[in-house]
Amino acid sequence: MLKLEKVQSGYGNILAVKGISLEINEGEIITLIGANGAGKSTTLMTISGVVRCRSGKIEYNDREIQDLDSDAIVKMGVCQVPEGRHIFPQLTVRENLDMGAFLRSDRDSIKKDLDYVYELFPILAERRHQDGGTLSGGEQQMLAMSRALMARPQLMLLDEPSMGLAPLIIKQIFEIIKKINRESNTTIFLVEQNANQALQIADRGYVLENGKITLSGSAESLMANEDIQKAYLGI
Amino acid sequence: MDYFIELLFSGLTRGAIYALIALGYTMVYGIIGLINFAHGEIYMIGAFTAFIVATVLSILGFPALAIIVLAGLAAVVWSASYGYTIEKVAYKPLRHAPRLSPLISAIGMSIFLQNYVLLAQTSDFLPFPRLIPDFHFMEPVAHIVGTTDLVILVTTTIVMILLTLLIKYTRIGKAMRATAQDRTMAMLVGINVNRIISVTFIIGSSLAAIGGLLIASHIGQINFYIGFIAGIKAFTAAVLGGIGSIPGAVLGSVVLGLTESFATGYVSSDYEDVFAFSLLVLILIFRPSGLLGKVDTQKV
Amino acid sequence: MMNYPILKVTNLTMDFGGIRALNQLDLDVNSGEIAALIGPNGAGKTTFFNCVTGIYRPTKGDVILHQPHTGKKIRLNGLKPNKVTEKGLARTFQNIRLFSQMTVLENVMIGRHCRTKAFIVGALLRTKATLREEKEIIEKSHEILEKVGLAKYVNEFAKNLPYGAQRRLEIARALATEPVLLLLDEPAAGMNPQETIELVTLIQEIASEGQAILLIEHDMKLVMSLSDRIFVMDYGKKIAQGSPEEIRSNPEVIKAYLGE
Amino acid sequence: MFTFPEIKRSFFISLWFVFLTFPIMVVRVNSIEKTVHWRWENIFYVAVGSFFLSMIFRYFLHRREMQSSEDSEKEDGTGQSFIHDLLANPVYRNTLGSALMIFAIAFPFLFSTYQTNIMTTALMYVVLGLGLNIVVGLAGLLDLGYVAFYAVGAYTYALLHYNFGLGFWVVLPIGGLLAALFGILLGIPVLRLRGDYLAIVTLGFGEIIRLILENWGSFSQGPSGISNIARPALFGIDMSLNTAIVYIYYIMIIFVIITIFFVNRLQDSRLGRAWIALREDEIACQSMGIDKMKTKLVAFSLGAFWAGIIGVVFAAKTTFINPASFTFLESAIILSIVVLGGMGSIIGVIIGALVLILLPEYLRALSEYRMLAFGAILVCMMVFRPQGIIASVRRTYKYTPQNREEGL
Amino acid sequence: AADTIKIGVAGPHSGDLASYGLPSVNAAKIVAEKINAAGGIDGKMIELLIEDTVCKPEVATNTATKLVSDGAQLVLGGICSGATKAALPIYNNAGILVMSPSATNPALTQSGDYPNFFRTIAPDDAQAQLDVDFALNTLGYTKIAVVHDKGDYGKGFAEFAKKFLEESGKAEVVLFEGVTPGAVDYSAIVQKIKQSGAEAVMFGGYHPEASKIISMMKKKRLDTTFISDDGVKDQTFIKVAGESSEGAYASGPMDTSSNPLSIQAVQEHKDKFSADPGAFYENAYSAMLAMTNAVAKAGSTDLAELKKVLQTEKTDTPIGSISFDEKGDAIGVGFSVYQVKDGVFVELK
Ligand SMILES: Nc1ncnc2c1ncn2[C@@H]1O[C@H](COP(=O)(O)OP(=O)(O)OP(=O)(O)O)[C@@H](O)[C@H]1O
Ligand SMILES: Nc1ncnc2c1ncn2[C@@H]1O[C@H](COP(=O)(O)OP(=O)(O)OP(=O)(O)O)[C@@H](O)[C@H]1O
Ligand SMILES: [Mg+2]
Ligand SMILES: [Mg+2]
Repeated sequence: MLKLEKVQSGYGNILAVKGISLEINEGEIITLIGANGAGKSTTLMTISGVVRCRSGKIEYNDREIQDLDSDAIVKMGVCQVPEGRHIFPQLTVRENLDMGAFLRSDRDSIKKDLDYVYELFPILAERRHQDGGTLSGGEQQMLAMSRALMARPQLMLLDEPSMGLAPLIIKQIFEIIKKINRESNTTIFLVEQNANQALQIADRGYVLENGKITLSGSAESLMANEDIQKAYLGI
Repeated sequence: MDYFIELLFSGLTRGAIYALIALGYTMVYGIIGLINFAHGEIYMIGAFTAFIVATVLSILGFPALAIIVLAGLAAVVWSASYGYTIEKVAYKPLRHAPRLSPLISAIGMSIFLQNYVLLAQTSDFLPFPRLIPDFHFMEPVAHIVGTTDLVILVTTTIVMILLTLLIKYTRIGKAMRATAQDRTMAMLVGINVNRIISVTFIIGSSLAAIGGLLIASHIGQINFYIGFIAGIKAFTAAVLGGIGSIPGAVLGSVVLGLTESFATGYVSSDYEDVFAFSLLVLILIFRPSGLLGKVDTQKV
Repeated sequence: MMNYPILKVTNLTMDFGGIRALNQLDLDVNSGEIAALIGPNGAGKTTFFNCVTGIYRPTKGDVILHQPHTGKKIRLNGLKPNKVTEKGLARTFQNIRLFSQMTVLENVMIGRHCRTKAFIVGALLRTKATLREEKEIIEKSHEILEKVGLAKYVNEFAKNLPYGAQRRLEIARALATEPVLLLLDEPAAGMNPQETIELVTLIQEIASEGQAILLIEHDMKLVMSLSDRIFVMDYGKKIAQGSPEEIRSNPEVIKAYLGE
Repeated sequence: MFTFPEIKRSFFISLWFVFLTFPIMVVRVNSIEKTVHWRWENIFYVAVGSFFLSMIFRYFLHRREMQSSEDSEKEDGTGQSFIHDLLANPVYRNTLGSALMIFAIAFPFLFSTYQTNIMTTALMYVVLGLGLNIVVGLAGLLDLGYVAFYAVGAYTYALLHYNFGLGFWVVLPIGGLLAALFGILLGIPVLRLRGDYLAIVTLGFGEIIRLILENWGSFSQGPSGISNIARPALFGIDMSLNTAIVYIYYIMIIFVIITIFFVNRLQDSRLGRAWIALREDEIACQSMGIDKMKTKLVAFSLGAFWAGIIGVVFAAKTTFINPASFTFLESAIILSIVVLGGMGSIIGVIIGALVLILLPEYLRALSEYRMLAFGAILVCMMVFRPQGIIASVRRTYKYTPQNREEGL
Repeated sequence: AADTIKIGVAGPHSGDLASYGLPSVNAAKIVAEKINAAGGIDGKMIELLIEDTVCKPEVATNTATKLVSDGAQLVLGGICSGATKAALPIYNNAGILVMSPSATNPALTQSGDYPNFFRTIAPDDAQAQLDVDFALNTLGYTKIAVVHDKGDYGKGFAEFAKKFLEESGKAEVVLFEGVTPGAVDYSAIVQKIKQSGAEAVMFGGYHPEASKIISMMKKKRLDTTFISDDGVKDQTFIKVAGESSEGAYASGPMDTSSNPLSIQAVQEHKDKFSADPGAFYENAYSAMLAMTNAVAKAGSTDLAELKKVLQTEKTDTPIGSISFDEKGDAIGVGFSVYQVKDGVFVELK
């Protein structure tokens, strides 16, 4: 479904992603783990077309998308929950959710999805008229997730969704990730610090170290790997 | 009492005039946080285009109504094109530059456009044809509100309402607000940011053009410099009302207009601007983000 | 040494429009202890920090700081943030707020600001006193950087530091103000387990020098292993308080926060 | 570079500009005599001109992007490594400095009075730029009314001289201090405003001052201004016009040196650090114990002080002042000097001032196209050098174990 | 160079006041061309050095030093009194004759500070005197509002008008105010004029504001008489104000419209620039003639020589056959009051 070949990208003079190749199949949950600054977020931004792809190829459903504008890519069903949430601070919770469905026009199914996310995160329903900017860290994270869901994505890119969340919520979030993957057969590309939880729900995983893929394989095999246990699982 | 009402209406008219320009200012500011000093020049160019087209048409012997409509149309089309082009040339390359760079670019653009019109047309004041004939039913109150004044007041009100609705409810309006608040995220929900910004400039410039047409036929003359003075005042008004807010721009303009009018009427026109700016300072001291400006609740 | 309360918060309440983010909160921190403040997202933990440090003005309630070195008891509510810091509260931020265009060293030097006084004249004439002070600032800042293990980055720009290092730098900057009590808002957020472990040792070191600490954290491993006492909040209220064991086994806390 | 699609694009762009400029460039009407004057030839000029300009414009934009992604070794992709290296090395710095010094001293003897005169003006703007740089560049406070303080200084001298016959050197400090006082008086209420709200309030203040000078005739003689202001005295020697001009030139040279010296020291002081931190994050700053108001106020009034000083010099130089010299455009120019030179960078501001002030003078060759070109250059400079001519690479505190001092 | 006579033309050629500076440039060009075409002044060609002052004192001083360094021998200009005052000492120091078409501040000639200064326009006080006498004696008004544009020209005129009105004791000044030039709307001040019950408005300033005010007066159905200075006596005023300008009075140089030279000057401008001349065009044209003529007579550009000629010899110009008094003001310009009738200024005898 998504295929990266020797993709390079970065900011100004910094080359953050140094030619990585990876592959995601329909319906999978793939996780990308790596230390801070490894280039995980940059990878996602490159896929979404926010950071320009300097070289290499990105294929989505057998179409090259590395030179497309981000809105075109979103139209194709690739949707990201960026690191640091990026809530629209002066839009209310409700308006934030509407923005998620920006490219959709089917009113009633939007309404359905709205109820759906409200029931996933009741707190949001409670706060639907509060400005997004004044939500607490965790609330914002939930909002960000929900906003992405409102777009009914085929491929969902999640950048550290568990960051700053309470244990209960983290459990919940991962449940939800599995749920949407199962129910609406949404393919998930998950970037996590919280490696063990990520690997527990993932089918396969890639390990990124300063801009290069150093390891990849099934979730189990990765969890079994000592280096990974030391570096990312804290065992 | 009569005197008061007279002053009230000259204040309102003045306010409405500022508002027509202030709206464009506030929209552009709202979306890219840039004080677009060239906006006044766009208004000026709108006026010139209207002047040229109107004159040509009247020479060709078109009927009055056709002249107004066509001249207005031309003004809008060209001003919008200028706005669009200016953004592409002078601001777009500076999206990721330090905050003040686009500001200087804007000042440069303003100087450039002034002298461009000065050279291509003339330095002299040109008599602007009175496109709007006096309505007869206005005669009894003509000493208070002229026909043009009325037209300006009405237009401003309508424009404000339409804009507010546009921003609040339409897709494009929402997209504008989203882009204004977080460009990256706007991209990630599928908004074509560049297009939205262009659209904003086009709308803002079109308003300036309408302003150019109406105001020019109100004061009956134009020259290459009218944009600068009006621009500064309009910007002041926009800030006064809370920059970025559509109703704010209008409210600010009206408040400013009334202040100046009453200052002139009851104190002295020598100091009308002193009053205007002092009011600005005062209001901002007590409401740091303008009359209707959103007090930004930044979470710590 | 015997422990006495250095921070005493009574009946603290904070309203945002309709929302009551803090609801009659009582809380006290003793000298030399590590206390933790936990609770679900949106419970009001960060708001608590903001109210105590003067960034928000609480609707009701008192915040009293007891300065050991002067022995004074100072009421902090109503003071400006910079005054509060002068009196001896220093904090880090949940979403990092470093001076990204400044070097690591300079960031810490800013922390020294409220403990030094050179001004225009000093700056222009470079008096002996000023030079001595500048020297002292740099020395002290570097010490602190060594303590938190950032010495190797000393001349880097803050923005180019890896995330974990940035969190450490926030701590260093706060320490530079010589606080009576150090407030940490989710210091481990976004760190991987490896970095978290290093962070734990760092916090222990700092505490071992008698520095009192109050920290907000969602990582239970960290909280349980570090803290002497834990306060639990939910919907702006304190729902429990006690030793890690007590908290771990407190049914209400489990229901509201930990999960079984 | 000049591939076919490029050319095609430029072609369409030139078509677009033909359309854009049509009414203004081609048509010219006389609404009284009802005559239209078509200037078709202009279409041709516009087409050809815009075609090549767009080629060049986009070529340079392209270059700019390449640059920013190439020069990898530096912190932030701002070119100019050469100049910085040059200045980094004390040996070069000193040689360069002394060379400049000699040139500056020799200047009046090498060039005409006119050259000396405009160079003096440029030097005045160098100091103004450096002053505003404290406010905008270091403390990050956008001030669009800087000219007000300049006016305060100028009128202080003009009036004190006119009414009490006080001399230049006596008034110099008074003017500076008075301006600083105004800075504080304005600052206390408005400095808590954020970003562009501050900008517009200062703009308003600038206008207020000008309007008062214009309208309060009994105090300031209104628009007709104050004439016959004495030039700076030198032990009562009365000088010919030309010597006087040269004398003021040297005074300015000294002022520039002093200012550079002071601004430098401010930058590297505890205060300077606080300003830069404040510019980056106010909340974090306060939480680090920095008094926001006080710090801003100092920056603001220091900036005003320098404006006041130069105001006095200005009055003495032109020997005549009226409110026309203190319009918003003046503030805009000074701000442009700071930004275009490179915010926070002293050399940048100096170059910026020399460019922006000397440019219009040297553009006189273009006669009526002078300001047109000026505006265009302003835009291009910003587009192609967004960081300014010399992007400020701040002198940071480097820590080196053995010599525990701040160095370079 | 010896074989050319360099004449500097200094004035605002850009910025807000450009519309008062550029017409003089055109005048200079036209006159220079004519003379050069006719073989120059005893063989010497005229070379124009056109320099912008933006009407800012500091720029004006730079311009002055530049013109001096470039070897200008005569200067046409100083459009604004302020900038002119700032520059004059520099010209004087270099012994250069300066003649302004529009700087009306009395001090320029009367203070005696500027021996090298001449002008082809009447100083504010003279005009004010004329207009005041006209308003009081001819029209017999007793309540007069004095309005100005806050500029050095307009306010100067207005202050003298006020002074003379009060001294005369015949009329009271019911209003004395300045309007902001370039403002988008003047209805407030017009309402105030109405409120003041003035029989006449005496306006000091230039035609743009004048036409705005007068048309606004008509809009507000107010037919107070409008009297103004020769910054307003300009065809543009009538063009812009249209029928509102009917009946308005303005003072200006005598019998120009009937003067063949004046008609010719205007025609030349139309031929060359395919547009009507702007403000002070005729004054500038006259100044050029006066200066060049003086040079021809004196056979040199030495200041003393030129002054002698200018003070003794008369020159035929569009504004009349003029010479100059020892202070530098033009004699024989003869000022008279005009009234707008059927879209043209008609001189009132
Ligand atoms: N906006 C930016 N400008 C310049 N450099 C950046 C920017 N964002 C990231 N970088 C750099 O790119 C590299 C990769 O950053 P990235 O955020 O992709 O890493 P990451 O794996 O997402 O780290 P984290 O776990 O902290 O999210 C880092 O060295 C970082 O300093
Ligand atoms: N400036 C504000 N305006 C309005 N509501 C606010 C504001 N700041 C915080 N709140 C509300 O107060 C509540 C507490 O927020 P706070 O940030 O303290 O939660 P928290 O305990 O820090 O959560 P987290 O652990 O996710 O950071 C939240 O519901 C939030 O919506
Ligand atoms: Mg990341
Ligand atoms: Mg929090």
